[in-house]
Amino acid sequence: MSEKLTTALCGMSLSSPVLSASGCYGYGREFDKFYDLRLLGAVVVKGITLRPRHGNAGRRLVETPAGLINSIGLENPGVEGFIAEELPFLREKGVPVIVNISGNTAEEYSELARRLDGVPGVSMLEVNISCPNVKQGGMAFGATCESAAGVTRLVRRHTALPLTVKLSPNVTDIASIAKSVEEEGADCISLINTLLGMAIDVDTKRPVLNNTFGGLSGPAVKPIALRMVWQVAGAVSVPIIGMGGISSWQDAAEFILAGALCVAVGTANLLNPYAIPEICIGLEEYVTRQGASSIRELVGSARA
Amino acid sequence: MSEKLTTALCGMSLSSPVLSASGCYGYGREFDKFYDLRLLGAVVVKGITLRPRHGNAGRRLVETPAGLINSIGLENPGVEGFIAEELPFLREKGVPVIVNISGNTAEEYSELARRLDGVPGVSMLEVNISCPNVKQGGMAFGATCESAAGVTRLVRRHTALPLTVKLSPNVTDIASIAKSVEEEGADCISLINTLLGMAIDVDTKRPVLNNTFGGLSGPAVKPIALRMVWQVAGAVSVPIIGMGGISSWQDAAEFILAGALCVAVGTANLLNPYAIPEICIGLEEYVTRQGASSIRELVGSARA
Amino acid sequence: MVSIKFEQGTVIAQETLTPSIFRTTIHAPNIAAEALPGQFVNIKCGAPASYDPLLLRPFSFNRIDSEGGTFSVLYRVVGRGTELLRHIRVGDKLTALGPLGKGFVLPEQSKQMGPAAKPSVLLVAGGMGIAPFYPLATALVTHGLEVSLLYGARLSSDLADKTELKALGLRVLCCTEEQRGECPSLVTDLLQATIDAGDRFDLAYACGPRGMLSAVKRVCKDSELPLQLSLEEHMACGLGVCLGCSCERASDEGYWHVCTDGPVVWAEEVKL
Amino acid sequence: MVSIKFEQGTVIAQETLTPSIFRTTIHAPNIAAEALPGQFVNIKCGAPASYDPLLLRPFSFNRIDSEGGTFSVLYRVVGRGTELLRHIRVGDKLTALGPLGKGFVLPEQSKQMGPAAKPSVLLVAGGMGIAPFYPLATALVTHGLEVSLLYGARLSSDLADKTELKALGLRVLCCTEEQRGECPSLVTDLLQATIDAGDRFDLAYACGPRGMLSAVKRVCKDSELPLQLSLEEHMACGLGVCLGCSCERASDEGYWHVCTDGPVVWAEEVKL
Ligand SMILES: Cc1cc2nc3c(=O)[nH]c(=O)nc-3n(C[C@H](O)[C@H](O)[C@H](O)COP(=O)(O)OP(=O)(O)OC[C@H]3O[C@@H](n4cnc5c(N)ncnc54)[C@H](O)[C@@H]3O)c2cc1C
Ligand SMILES: Cc1cc2nc3c(=O)[nH]c(=O)nc-3n(C[C@H](O)[C@H](O)[C@H](O)COP(=O)(O)OP(=O)(O)OC[C@H]3O[C@@H](n4cnc5c(N)ncnc54)[C@H](O)[C@@H]3O)c2cc1C
Ligand SMILES: Cc1cc2nc3c(=O)[nH]c(=O)nc-3n(C[C@H](O)[C@H](O)[C@H](O)COP(=O)(O)O)c2cc1C
Ligand SMILES: Cc1cc2nc3c(=O)[nH]c(=O)nc-3n(C[C@H](O)[C@H](O)[C@H](O)COP(=O)(O)O)c2cc1C
Ligand code: FES
Ligand code: FES
Repeated sequence: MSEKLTTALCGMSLSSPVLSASGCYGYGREFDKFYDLRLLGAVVVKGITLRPRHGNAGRRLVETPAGLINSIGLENPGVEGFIAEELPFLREKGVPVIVNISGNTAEEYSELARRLDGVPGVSMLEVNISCPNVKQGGMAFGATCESAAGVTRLVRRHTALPLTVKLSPNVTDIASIAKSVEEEGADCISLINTLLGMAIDVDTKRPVLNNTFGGLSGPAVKPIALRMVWQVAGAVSVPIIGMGGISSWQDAAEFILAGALCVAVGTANLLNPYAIPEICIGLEEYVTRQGASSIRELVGSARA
Repeated sequence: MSEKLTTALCGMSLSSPVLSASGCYGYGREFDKFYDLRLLGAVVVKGITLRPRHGNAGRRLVETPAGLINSIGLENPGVEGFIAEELPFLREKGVPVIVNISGNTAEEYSELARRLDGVPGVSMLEVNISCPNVKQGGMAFGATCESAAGVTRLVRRHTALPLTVKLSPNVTDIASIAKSVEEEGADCISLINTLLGMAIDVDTKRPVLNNTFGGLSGPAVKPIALRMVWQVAGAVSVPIIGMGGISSWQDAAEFILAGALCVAVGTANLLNPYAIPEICIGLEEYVTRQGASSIRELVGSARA
Repeated sequence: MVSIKFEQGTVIAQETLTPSIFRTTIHAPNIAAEALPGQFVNIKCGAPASYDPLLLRPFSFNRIDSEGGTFSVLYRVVGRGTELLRHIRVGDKLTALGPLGKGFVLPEQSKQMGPAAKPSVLLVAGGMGIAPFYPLATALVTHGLEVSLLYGARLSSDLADKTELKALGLRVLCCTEEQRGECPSLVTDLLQATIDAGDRFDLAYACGPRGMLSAVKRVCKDSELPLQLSLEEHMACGLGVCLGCSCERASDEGYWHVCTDGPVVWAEEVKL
Repeated sequence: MVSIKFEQGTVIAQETLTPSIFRTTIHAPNIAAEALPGQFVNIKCGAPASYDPLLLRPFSFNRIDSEGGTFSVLYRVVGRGTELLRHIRVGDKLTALGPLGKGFVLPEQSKQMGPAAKPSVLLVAGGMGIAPFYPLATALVTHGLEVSLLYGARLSSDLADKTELKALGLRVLCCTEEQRGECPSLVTDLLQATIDAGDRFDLAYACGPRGMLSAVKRVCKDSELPLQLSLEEHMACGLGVCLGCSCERASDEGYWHVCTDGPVVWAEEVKL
């Protein structure tokens, strides 16, 4: 990759504005077999909790028109397992690592932040206040300005790492929530997490998922995600990591033009292991065609 | 159609639970050329305002993955034009008519209700507090419990017609909003209207729509719509008209199993003029296969 | 009253005219029976019941064989829909909705045109704007009219249907952006040059990109030449239901709807 | 370490075995080179770059020709993906990801199986569960093992691959729900009957619907017959990334992931 895609996010130098979205990239091992992970600006790892979690029972995936509903339920090895077993691999690969954290209580978030603070190889924390797939906490924290601000404040106190807060799209006014987490010291905003969706099996006449609801992602949600990135970019001055349905370089470019400094690719990785390199190549050509010398010049340029 | 699909909504006897969704069926004239409109439980007409509206300038449609963003902006002949020029046709066809009304102020809504009250051929009003495509009013009324309740209360006072209130999906807690309009006398709840979405042209680097945002509909939104119908069905006791992405009888069945008494078909009409008759046939066969004698037995049966 | 059919037809021919221009011929006798020059058809380009692409795609009738029960569409591959359409194989089923919209008004039906012994008609096409002109030219020639065609395209290889239109007896003048310098490279310059050279016409029809149509409108207005335009706008239903295909009216406020008030309109009726 | 390829192959044969069962053969030499019996491949069934259907579809390898660079999948049309797959034409491109997952453990690799001079192996297939057994049977027969197949299906016309498996030298017993009364109509009854009749095996493999697998597991457990199961679960990535294809572990808490821990597992490892 040339200089055209390099960018800077919260003090980190990134080789490209394209990141992996949490939960759609594991801890990078599988994709490392397909291409050099240093293509990515950063790997955002699967959501980590304080203790290991097995995830949800029953069926976890439902395909929908141009979309995917998941109900994984934050299956992960816990923060200690992550640090011991997954982080060293990524550190060795030399790609910046953003750790996505989730808690059942605000204290669990701050405990996670404390534990990850200063751990070599961890570049940034992504505070997931928007997971629709766990019973307590999760999305509830992202539903109001107060709770979102509260979690951010507490986490902020327990780490010197740059913080990005990942917002839920299942809200009336995402811009206000973004503003309140910015005020509490978020260095960056990530959006969107999945939209709450469901499916019913017309033969069994029961919801397909044990938890009834799951999180909708993929191309279907892109128009909504882009609109929310546009709204948040108009409301905050911290950088934005935009995501939701990005599957092609054109999609990525739309989010950047709307005001996202970086973009994250989720579901598309599950359909095409080369989704990220293909998007990087397309974006680089786009920068050239636009007569720009860097992707940074295009950030927010549809807002002019 | 046999008896299997007949149903009753707010005192009306309907030949089937399948309605047209507002704005995707005009005033019925075009579809009357393809099939007998009496197949439908009711025609929900294009949104009517107090005075005629020309609608929005610039491009009005954007195709997205399994979805459609529209920015029509409530182009309509106004309530007097509707009564004089469109209603007689539908009256003559003998199909129940639900008039979808929109206002810039709460007073405009009540004025519309007053004007339509007692007009022969009008069976019900659908109060659209969720149009994303007009600058003032519209969706704003559907964004909070207070404003939604306020409009409902005022409209309720000005008409003896049964009222259904059409909710916006762009909210954190749709069930609370449903409850507050139920408390103010709504006889029925319609949901969902379109999700706020946008698209950017990567060549011109500008939003595709003049208004930046438009309303997303079509198969892409079905999982979200179904989830919201499920949530509202658990919160209110009035009947529900469910819609959002319904394109096949299976989709319609999912909404009914989730608790919708009726379903409305929108975008699918634009892709296949026979969408509604095909859905009716499929639903009828489904009722038979389920060993039920009427579709009514299946309403909400996935909630058991 | 024309009746619109939603018909499952069969693809009976696929032609590759240039690397990016294709013609698909469909046997759909109910649509073909009533199709008129300037009308269009909405085609489902993806697999049956597929949601990708979601919307049908509008195309002008490029050939109409009412008796044989077939019609053709001529198109450039620009995106998902046209890419799929060109790959449909002969023998495959294809669903179409049509005929849609108002076609060209022929001289004998037209009030705008002054009386003329043997009216002389001008067609102006830019790029894929050529598509609806073959059926129109056939009708005009059948009525014994003199027809000239000005036809511009980017590359000379993009000049589809040129030979066939010449064979109908039209006077055909072409220009391309390749031959910069020599002669006019834009069809609007060609039009101006033709009129400046003293050629006189009683009626003109134009089809092509928005910018070209608006330039043609200006030139025709200056020379008081009545002009019909074939418009394009993004569409969903094609039936006048969704109100998505708006086009600003020239006089009163408000909008026409290209799918039902057009696609062919008199130039003075619309703002471009 | 097997290396997984995302390869654009070419469809080289399409066979219709019954009105609802099809076999598609694909030339994709990089995938075929490393494919093993019991592994699977994720296939993009729609047009390239189409979002409908969104996900790739998993299928077991039904034929593997590593040298010829081809593999086949055998499938029943059940929805959008399989409907599109059967309609892809010979010569068309098709993208696939594979080989994926852990295949069958062969007797000589297996510790669970007791020592036996000439081990006797049992295959139990229900419906499309037959798909992975041809490559497995070929490997077993090549190793000189005695192989029996119990094979159940709804209709006798659904018994795909039966003749070919017989031709490999297998003892094949079939049952269908058509022949109710005469003999066992369910393959699990056939299994019980076979064991009751005194037949003895050293290792069993089963593939089919969940309910059948769980019944086979019960019977094998009772007769202390080591059993491998080929599982199905809804999948997205096929790579172990999304954690969507969970299957409950039998002993410890938590889940296996069918795409990487399976699809073939020892019966005692999973809850069914
Ligand atoms: C009345 C009418 C007649 C037409 N006749 C022809 C013809 O004869 N030959 C021809 O090559 N083209 C014609 N067009 C344009 C043709 O419809 C588009 O090229 C085609 O829809 C592109 O589809 P796509 O999926 O390949 O492109 P995409 O860009 O992927 O399409 C995305 C969306 O935009 C719409 N769209 C894209 N370009 C246009 C356009 N120029 N006008 C309207 N909608 C567009 C598509 O229908 C679709 O909804 C006509 C358009 C109209 C309105
Ligand atoms: C490891 C593995 C191997 C398989 N091998 C074969 C085989 O060799 N032959 C064969 O006929 N079938 C096989 N299946 C099942 C096959 O994947 C499904 O029949 C197919 O995905 C259906 O796709 P569809 O679009 O036609 O159906 P739809 O019902 O439209 O599919 C909707 C969604 O459900 C998934 N799905 C549907 N049925 C199944 C299923 N049984 N298992 C997993 N996912 C499912 C689809 O992949 C898709 O994501 C296998 C499944 C797995 C997991
Ligand atoms: C299978 C799956 C697992 C996910 N797991 C997480 C997670 O652990 N933490 C998180 O913040 N987001 C998670 N997400 C959400 C994604 O990171 C992303 O926000 C969302 O999917 C929208 O992007 P996409 O449409 O590109 O997938 C998950 C999404 C999917 C599909
Ligand atoms: C072109 C278009 C116009 C619409 N106009 C209206 C309207 O006037 N009033 C209204 O309440 N909803 C309107 N809607 C929303 C639909 O009635 C429906 O709520 C929404 O599209 C979701 O259903 P669907 O996915 O089946 O289209 C419109 C939708 C579309 C696509
Ligand atoms: S395309 Fe729907 S009104 Fe013209
Ligand atoms: S399918 Fe993604 S982990 Fe198995």
